[in-house]
Amino acid sequence: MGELTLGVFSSLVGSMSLDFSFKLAEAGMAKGHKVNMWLSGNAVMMAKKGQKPFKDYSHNEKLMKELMSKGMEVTVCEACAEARGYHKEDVPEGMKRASMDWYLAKTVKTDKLLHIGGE
Amino acid sequence: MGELTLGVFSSLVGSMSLDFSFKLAEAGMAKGHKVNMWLSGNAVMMAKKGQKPFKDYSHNEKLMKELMSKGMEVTVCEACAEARGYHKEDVPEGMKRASMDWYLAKTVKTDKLLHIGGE
Amino acid sequence: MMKLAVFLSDWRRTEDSFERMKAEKMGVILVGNGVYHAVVKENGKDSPVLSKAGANFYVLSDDLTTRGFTAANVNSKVKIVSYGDIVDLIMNDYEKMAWI
Amino acid sequence: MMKLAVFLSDWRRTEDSFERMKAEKMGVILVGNGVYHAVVKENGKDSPVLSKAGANFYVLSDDLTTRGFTAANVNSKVKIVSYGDIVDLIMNDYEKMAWI
Amino acid sequence: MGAVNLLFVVQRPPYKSENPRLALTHAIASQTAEIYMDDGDSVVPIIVFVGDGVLNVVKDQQAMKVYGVTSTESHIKSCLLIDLPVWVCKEDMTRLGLKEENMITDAEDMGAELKTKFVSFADIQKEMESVKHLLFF
Amino acid sequence: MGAVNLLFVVQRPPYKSENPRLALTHAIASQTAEIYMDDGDSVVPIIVFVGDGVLNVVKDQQAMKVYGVTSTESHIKSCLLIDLPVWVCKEDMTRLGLKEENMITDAEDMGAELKTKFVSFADIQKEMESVKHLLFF
Repeated sequence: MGELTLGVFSSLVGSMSLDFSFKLAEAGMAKGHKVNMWLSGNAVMMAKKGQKPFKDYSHNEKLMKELMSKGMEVTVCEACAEARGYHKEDVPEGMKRASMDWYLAKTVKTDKLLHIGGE
Repeated sequence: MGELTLGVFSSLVGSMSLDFSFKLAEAGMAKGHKVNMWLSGNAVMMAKKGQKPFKDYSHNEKLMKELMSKGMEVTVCEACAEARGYHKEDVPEGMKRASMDWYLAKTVKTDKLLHIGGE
Repeated sequence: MMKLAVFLSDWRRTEDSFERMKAEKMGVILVGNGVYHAVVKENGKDSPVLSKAGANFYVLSDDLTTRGFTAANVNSKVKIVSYGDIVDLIMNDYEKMAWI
Repeated sequence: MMKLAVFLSDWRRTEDSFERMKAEKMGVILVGNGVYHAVVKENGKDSPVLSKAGANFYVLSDDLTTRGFTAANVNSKVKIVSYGDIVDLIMNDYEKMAWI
Repeated sequence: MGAVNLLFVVQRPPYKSENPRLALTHAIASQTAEIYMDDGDSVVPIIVFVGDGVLNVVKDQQAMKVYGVTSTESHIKSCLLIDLPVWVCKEDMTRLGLKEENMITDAEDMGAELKTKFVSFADIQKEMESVKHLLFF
Repeated sequence: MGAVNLLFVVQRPPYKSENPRLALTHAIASQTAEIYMDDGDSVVPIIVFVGDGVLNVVKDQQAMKVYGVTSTESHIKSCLLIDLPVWVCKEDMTRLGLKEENMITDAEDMGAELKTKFVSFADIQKEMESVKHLLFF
C-alpha cells in the first residue's frame, strides 16, 4: 500500500475539484492507501465549520470528517485562511492549520502527488 | 446623478473582480452617483468579518466599510453565505443579507446595471 | 439597436458571443487581464478583439500598470481610461453593460 | 523519459504545454468538464486532445453521467474508468501527475 | 416602472463553475422579488444558453446521484414550471453535435406546460436589444 | 530520502487567478519545510513560467501602488534572493512579443545574486523528467 498526497486549491462551490478530491481520497483509502490532503487558496473554505448542507451547493464537510476519522490527514494553509477571516475557532474538528512548508515537507515521503493547482 | 447597481460573483482572493468593483463603486460615489452592490456566489466571502489585511492577499473590507458609511448599499446572498458556513453573526456591520430577489428588485429602478457574473 | 458596453476581463477567451453581438454603438472596455488585448501582439499580430468592427476601445490604466505595462505599450486603437472615466461611460454613454 | 498522467478538467483549454510535453508513457485522464473531450465532436471533429500521439485516454464515468452523457457517447479511443481505477492509475501505472 | 425585462445569458458549461446554476436560481428569484418592489412593478426574465452554455441543457444529468448536488437540469425544469422562458441557441447546438433529442425539451414530468425554445442567435440578439438589462453568467 | 526535487510550473497569467502567486509562495516555503522533515531530507524547488505564464515575469508591476497587494514581481524577486531558480520559457516570450529587456532579469536591488534564466521548452521538459513531483499552477 502506498501514500498519496493531494494538494487542492479550488473553492468549496464552483469547479467541483474539491468534490473530486474527496471522492478520490475516499477511493484511495478504500484500497488501503494512506491519503494526505493540503488545502490552500480558495480551498481553505473547507476550514469554516457549520456549512449548511443545501442541495444546490457542493457540500464536502461530512465526507471530509468521515475520511479524517479513518485516518486521512487534512491540513489547511493558515495564512490563506486568516486572509479570508477564518480563525482557529472556525476549524472543523480533526483538521490542522499550518504554513505552506507542511505541504512541501509531505512531498518528500509521499509516493505520489496529485497537485490540483487551479480553480 | 444616477443610480448604478453592481452584481458581483467573484471570490475575495482570485480574479480581483471584487477589487475592481469596490474601486469602481468608489469612483461612482465620488461623482455623486448612488451605488448598490449585490454579492453572490463566491463574492459572499465579503460577508465574513475579521479578514486579516495581509499584503499578499486582496483585502476589501476596509474600503467596503468606508463606502457603506457613505451610503453604498451592500447586500449578500443569504443562501450562498450559509452554504459556506457564514452566519448572521459573521456579517460586517452595515451589510445586509437577503435572498436573490433583492437583487432582481434593484434592477427595476436602477439606471445602470453592471453584472459581473463569473469568477 | 442599442448602445452596448462590453467588458472583457480575460486574455484567453472561450466564448464566442462577442464576435456575434451587434450594437449601434459599442464600447469594448478592457479591464483585469483583458488589458493584454491592448498591449500584447501574439505572433506579431494585434488581438482579434481589436478587429471588432465599429467598436470604441478603452483600457483601464490601473490594470495596465498593475501588470507592468504603460501608455507607451498600448495599441493606438485603444483609449486609456481611469475608473472615473469608466463610471462616465456607464452612466452617460452606454445603455447596457455585458461583462463577458 | 517518464511515465506521466495528465489530468484535464476543462473543456476549453488556453494553455499549450500539453501539446509540447512528451513522455515514454502518457495517460490522459479526463475529469470534470474535461469529459467533453471524450463525447463532444465540435464541427463533426474529435477533440484535438485525442490526437496526442501515443497517449492512453481515460474518462471518469461519474463525471460523464453527471453531465448527461453515457458510455454510448464516448469516443472509442477513450476507456471509461471509476474513481477506484484512477487511484490504481496513480499508484501503480504512472510516476508523476500533472493537473493542467 | 411597470414590467422590466432582463436577459440572463449563460455562456459557460455546467459544473466547472457555479455561474450557470446561479443564473438559473437568480432568474427564478424574480418570482418573489415583488416584496421589494412598488405596486405594479415586476421583473420579467428570459434565460438563454449560448456558446458552450448549451451544454447545460443536455438531458439526464446525474449530479444528484453522483455528487449529491441538484443538477442544472433540475433547475432548468424549475424555470419551465414557473413559465420562465428557456431559450437555447440552435447554431451552437449544431456546432457541438447536439440534437433536440439530446436536450431538455420540457418538464412535463413536473407538470410544466412551457417548453424549451430552440432559437437562432439572431433571436437572442433581438432580445438583447429589447431588454433593460443584460446579465451574462 | 535526501533531496527531493520539485518543479513548479506556472502556465496562467498573473492577477486573474491566485495560483501564480500561490506557486511562488509555496515554492518559497521550501526554505522552512525542514521543521517537518527528517534530518538530511530537503525539498529543492525550481519555478518555471511557460505559456501565458510568462506574463507573470513582466517587470515594473504596480500592484502594490494600485491595489495594495504584493506584486507577482516582488515574489519572483524573493525567489531569486533565496537562490531559488526562476526559469522562463523563451519560445513563449517570443510568441507574445516579450524581450528580455521587458522582463524581471534579476533582483539586484534586493541584493540577490541569482538571475532569471531564459530557457527553451526542451530544457523544461528535461527538468520535468528529472524531478520527483510536478506542481502545475
